[in-house]
Amino acid sequence: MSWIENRFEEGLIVTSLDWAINWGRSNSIWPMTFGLACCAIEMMAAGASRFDMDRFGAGAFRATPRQSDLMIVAGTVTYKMASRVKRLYNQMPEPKYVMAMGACTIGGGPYFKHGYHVVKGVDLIVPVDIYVPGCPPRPEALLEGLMRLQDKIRRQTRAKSPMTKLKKTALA
Amino acid sequence: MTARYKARRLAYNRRLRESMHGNGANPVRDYFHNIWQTVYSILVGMRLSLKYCFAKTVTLQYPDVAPALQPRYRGFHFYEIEKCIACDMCAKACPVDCIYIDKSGPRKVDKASGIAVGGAMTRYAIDYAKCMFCGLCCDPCPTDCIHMGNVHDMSGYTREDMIVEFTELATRGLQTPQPIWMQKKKPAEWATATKNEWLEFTHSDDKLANQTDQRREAMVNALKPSEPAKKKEPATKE
Amino acid sequence: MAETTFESTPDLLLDHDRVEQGDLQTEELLVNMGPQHPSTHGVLRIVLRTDGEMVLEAEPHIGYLHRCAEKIGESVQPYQYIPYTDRMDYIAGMNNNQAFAIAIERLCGVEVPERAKRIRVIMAELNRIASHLVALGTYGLDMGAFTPFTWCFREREMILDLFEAACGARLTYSYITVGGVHDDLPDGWVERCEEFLDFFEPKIVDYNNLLSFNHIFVKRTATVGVITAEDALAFGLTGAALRATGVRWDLRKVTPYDGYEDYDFDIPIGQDGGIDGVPRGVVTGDCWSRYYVRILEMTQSVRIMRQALKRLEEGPIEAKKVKGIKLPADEVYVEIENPRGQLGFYVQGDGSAIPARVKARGPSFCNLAITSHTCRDILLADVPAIIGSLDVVLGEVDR
Amino acid sequence: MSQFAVPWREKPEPSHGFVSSFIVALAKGIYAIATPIVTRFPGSILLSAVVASCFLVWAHALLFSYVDTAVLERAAEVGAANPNAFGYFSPSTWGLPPSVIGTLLAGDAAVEGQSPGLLSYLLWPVQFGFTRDMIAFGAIFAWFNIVPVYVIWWERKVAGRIQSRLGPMRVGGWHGWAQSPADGIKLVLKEDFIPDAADSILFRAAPYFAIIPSALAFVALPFGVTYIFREVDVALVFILAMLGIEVMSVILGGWASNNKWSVYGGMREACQMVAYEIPMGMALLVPVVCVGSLSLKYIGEVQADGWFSWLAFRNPFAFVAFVTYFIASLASCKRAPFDLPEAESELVAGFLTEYSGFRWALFFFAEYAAMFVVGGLATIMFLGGWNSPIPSDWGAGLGESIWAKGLKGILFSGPIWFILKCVFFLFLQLWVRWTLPRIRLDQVLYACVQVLLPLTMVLLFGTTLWVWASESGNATWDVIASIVSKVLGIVGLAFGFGFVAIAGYGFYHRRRLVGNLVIDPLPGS
Amino acid sequence: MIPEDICNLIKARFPDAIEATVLDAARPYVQIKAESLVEVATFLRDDPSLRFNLLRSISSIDLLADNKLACAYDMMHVPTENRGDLLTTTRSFALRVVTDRDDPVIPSLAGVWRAADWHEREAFDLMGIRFSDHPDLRRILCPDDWVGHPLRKDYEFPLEYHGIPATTEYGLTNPRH
Repeated sequence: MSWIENRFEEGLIVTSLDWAINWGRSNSIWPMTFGLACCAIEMMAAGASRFDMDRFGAGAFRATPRQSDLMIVAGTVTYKMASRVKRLYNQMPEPKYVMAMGACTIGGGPYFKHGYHVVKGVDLIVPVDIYVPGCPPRPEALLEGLMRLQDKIRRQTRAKSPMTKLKKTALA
Repeated sequence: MTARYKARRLAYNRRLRESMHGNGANPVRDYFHNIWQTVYSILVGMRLSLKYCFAKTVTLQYPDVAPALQPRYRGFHFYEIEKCIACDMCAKACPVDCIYIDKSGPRKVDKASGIAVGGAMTRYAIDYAKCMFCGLCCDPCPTDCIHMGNVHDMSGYTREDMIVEFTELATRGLQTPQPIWMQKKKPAEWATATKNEWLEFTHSDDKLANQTDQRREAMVNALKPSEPAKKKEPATKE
Repeated sequence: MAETTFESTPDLLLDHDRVEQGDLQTEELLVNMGPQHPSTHGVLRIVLRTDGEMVLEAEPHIGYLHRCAEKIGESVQPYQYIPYTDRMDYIAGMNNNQAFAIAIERLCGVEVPERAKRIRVIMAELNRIASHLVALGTYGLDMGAFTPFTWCFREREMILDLFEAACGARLTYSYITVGGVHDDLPDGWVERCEEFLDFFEPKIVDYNNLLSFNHIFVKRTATVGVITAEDALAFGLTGAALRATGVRWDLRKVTPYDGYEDYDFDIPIGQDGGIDGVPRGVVTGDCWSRYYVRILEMTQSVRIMRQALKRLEEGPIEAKKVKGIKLPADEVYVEIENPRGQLGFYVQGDGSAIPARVKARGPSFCNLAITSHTCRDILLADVPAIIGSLDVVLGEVDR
Repeated sequence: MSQFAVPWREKPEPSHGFVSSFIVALAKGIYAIATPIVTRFPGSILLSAVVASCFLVWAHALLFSYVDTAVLERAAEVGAANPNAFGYFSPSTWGLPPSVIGTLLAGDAAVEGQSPGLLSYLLWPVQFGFTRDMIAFGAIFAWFNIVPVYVIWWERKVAGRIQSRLGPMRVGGWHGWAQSPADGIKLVLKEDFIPDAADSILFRAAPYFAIIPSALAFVALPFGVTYIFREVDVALVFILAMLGIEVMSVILGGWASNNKWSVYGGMREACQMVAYEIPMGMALLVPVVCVGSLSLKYIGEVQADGWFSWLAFRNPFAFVAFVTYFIASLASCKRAPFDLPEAESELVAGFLTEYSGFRWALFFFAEYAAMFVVGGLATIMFLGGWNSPIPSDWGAGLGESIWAKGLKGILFSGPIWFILKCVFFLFLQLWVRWTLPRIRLDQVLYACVQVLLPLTMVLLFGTTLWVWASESGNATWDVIASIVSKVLGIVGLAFGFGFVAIAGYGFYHRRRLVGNLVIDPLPGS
Repeated sequence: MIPEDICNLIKARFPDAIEATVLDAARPYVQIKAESLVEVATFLRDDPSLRFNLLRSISSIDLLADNKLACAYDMMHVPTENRGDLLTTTRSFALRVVTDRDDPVIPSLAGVWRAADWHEREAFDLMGIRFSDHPDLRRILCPDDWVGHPLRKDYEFPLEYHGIPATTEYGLTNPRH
């Protein structure tokens, strides 16, 4: 999306384009089949019959990072796994989002104190868009996090940000 | 072609044939039995899935329909600051040390009103980036002021959001954290349908406005040092 | 129990020398399966050496979910460690709570009240069903069938509702505590549980029709990954993986705990195909047997639960003298029957309230060890079949 | 208070000029009026859109047929020039002038008594083959685009229903009908990604090897007797060839990705496709032997005599060949249970492992379009093509007027029937996919080489004997053949009724099958 | 068969092997010398009256006060003679081997029970006990370049691993925001 990002002034066309693009992106967040621990079971439950993540258009779990938009880091990230998580994140094409699901992923969780082998928060490895606390979070909480992520995506714009304008004038 | 490779190949071929033809001695009968079994079992399975295809679904449409939480559900904490004597029992019971308590002086329950007095509650915070919702903090509380609430869907955009300062919530008249979806100025479309109902369900006595006068006053008082009615010397110490 | 011998059938197809001579020598590939792979059930990494579609060797690498559970065990008090046992085998939290609680009770000599024992049995069996449902569902996923997974989770949600009503959590229960259970059952719980059992029993037929007896599924799993009883014992396999090899071994019968000796139930084992409704082509100890033993165990769990619910009587739910207990300077090793096998806890006390050493013997850890032995000279598609049929939970493997 | 500091600020409404503000106000007004209507009747709107698209296709066919019979045949009778050849340089190929068309139309029953002036001008372009091509091309292109998009949505809904869940519900309102467009927008705007180690030319080319052949297959696929983009004598061979090219794309994509899983996927596909082309082709030869032509139009036309004349019910060999073809076609589309090339639980995503965004969408489009094509082929070769189960000579009494023709197009033959049958086949494919587990590679090849191949050989031989016996003119044989045909037709009917009965059973017991799962909060905590 | 009988059997066969016995506790065990471990284990596995064919667990123990490390072996007998019968009796037993804390070496039992392979790798990884003659003694749970053996009582937690800090202060800024 770099070819369209930050190119235009804010205006009617850009706003409508933003609306359309954000509509498409926010309604088609495909998560990666990427479970680490207990939260992965709740993530599976969220994809199964009772909670049905597919209602939000987010039910197409993709096995490969190339085709997925959202990495739900569901479970404890350990030092041994950390490099893999980072590599998976790098393998995802833009735009990509990360959801930290569960206490362990947000900040080490129950393993914060005595867990010598546990990463104290996945945001030390990859940038996180949305944090969903709980141990593990209910599937409803996961869906709520997904809706907050949709909110976030809907706020994105492809117009020039004031910062780029400032930078340009400063350079000139 | 090494001998080892060949031997493996031979063993594999045998097993393959075995799995294809069954372990019977009559290959012709096995061949047709295999085909018949395949066709028959596929038809049985397809009949079943077609039946379910027209049956009712079990999906609960989460944002539109409030989830049926059980009364014992262990969600985000529900904390009654006016009863808290800051005795640190909950923090000691916590296996992960995620409860932070600060007070400006000793507090104890005033037996007449059932409300704790003494030093101010300067901080009562729970770090939900560590909490594992085991409920062990609620058991030892002598004044029964902390409970597992039933807010379950509280996501945030930053890691700092995960630390809930219950003392600051008390200034807003809240006893349990408020999810983002409740805070929006303009509620989302899906939330309007059942929002009031749901608010009643989860946050029936959250808002300061909804509290009884006595409790509201007590909550505000807990944030600053107070003294019991009978005692004369000031309990506050720095 | 006839032993199937592959040597008994004559070679017909490709064994001819001419075919072998004309075959191409191909390069061997090293393939990493995992840690992120849809069929490795979490963060298991298997390095495969393959020749075309054939897997010559497979070596599992674990530790991607090593959460230091044993270190935590010697840093916190037993009642604080109970929530951590939930997270060890996160699909069968109740059974793990029970194992650790029994270990501490044996160490301290605590007697558990009768009602608490009944409730423990009910919860453990209910969780066994839930755990087997996850195993069946994910095994269907491994085999490429998505529908059984959702059906299994549909029924599992009802069990989770019951758990939530009793203890307030869906997955990490912390319900069975040292000396009893945390809370009494709420009103109406027993009736709901019976309703659920009535609803659930016919559903097993559906799973059988959709998946177990589907011929494609049978052909995918029968005669694949055959484990003999001797191998199973040498590698320390327990649970359904051991029973599928034809050994009728279950700790609930052998060393009964929590009053399992009062209940009347069978121990299903794997058997050769052709009789008792087992499809032809099935061999004792193959993937299908391991899968089907779990289905049969679910019916037995229903049976145990019906008896336990009938015998549930009023009474205390927690032993009195547990509060603030000091662990004696002694050691204990307790094993109970987890859905995945024998879950053991080795606890060593040193006179203080915090144990000196807690060691968990995860059944999945031992069951997984046989992978490299079994995954030899098979097709690539058989690797998920074998791993899935062992039903490992990586939280327990790595602890 | 750090909790829930929302990281964005409310954006001020951007100011526009007068014109743009007016446009925005207009759009908002239309939206305000249209939204309540659309949200009130969304289901009926969607259904009517599907039906209307069928009708549009039918109307095209009707228009062509009308011009053919009312204008061109009569022009040939009176000796006017053949206008169907469209040339650029010769003035004589500008076709019949509108006045001539008007004269010819004046005798037509439909316009008798009124001046065909306007109509003659409207029909003037339709006499040119080029115009017809453009119309048909537009329709087929639209169809080629709509089919994958809505089949994907439909598949998610059907899968959801089979699994006791709902599938997409929220995108666009009613039952998530806008799910696939949203996915499309997202996929198109995804980062264009080519792995460093990949062969970038082949990696780029592979998706087009998939999408172009499956689009080309639509060229020769007859939707109705007059609704064919190009009438090819060997249409069957052409379509099979186009479907065969798709394997190229998979192998190329798998190889060029430079990923081990992709190579596995590509090689599996090569194995599977090369093997299954043979039984598929041989099963399709069975109706070809019955009819004696490779032209799909001709094969469709001979099945016009109602249910019992459909080729699947002509002889027992064709009936089995129909099933065989269906199985082989599943394999050729890489649909479950033959989805080994992209087997998710074994190879991460098979040959698609490294593909993302738009290129991946192209592969997906091609797959779903190919599903439609093989369904259409099954329809034409075995299930009567565009003919309805009612014999078309029952409609002889309706006459030959334009309205009668239209009625016949709905009742007896027409693109509507073709599309409906294709949709049924699509449902069959989805239904199979969400029921069955995946087959292992060696079993796939076993099923092909040791089961389907001998079977289709027997079928081909048997049907040859059957045709030979039928053409001998023996009266006893004719009686036997017609009885067998009736029995087979009744078996087919039984299957159809069984489908309805099972679905009805499921609907009737819908509560008991899945149970009342919501447990209300229990008292006493 | 009670633990004392088993202990007597071992005593009769290997008079020098036994260092200490704890037989009337919740978990009776026999402490034997490291050098005779393999023979005793083979005897326990193969003796027709014992046949401990299931090695349940190997627990490594840190005896910091004595400056020793120990390994506890739990084993069990699973009767396999009449397959298909319901098994209701069993016998179990435990061994313990104590070794020096500074240079902990214990002979490997991977040749006796194959289950010991992974258990010993785990003990090596977490406690640092080296098992001589082990076929493949590598770290199993921690990464290969991990420093120290975490279950030792004097283990110090790492402060960072490959650039990832082990403790974090809140107030960390997310590059996305």
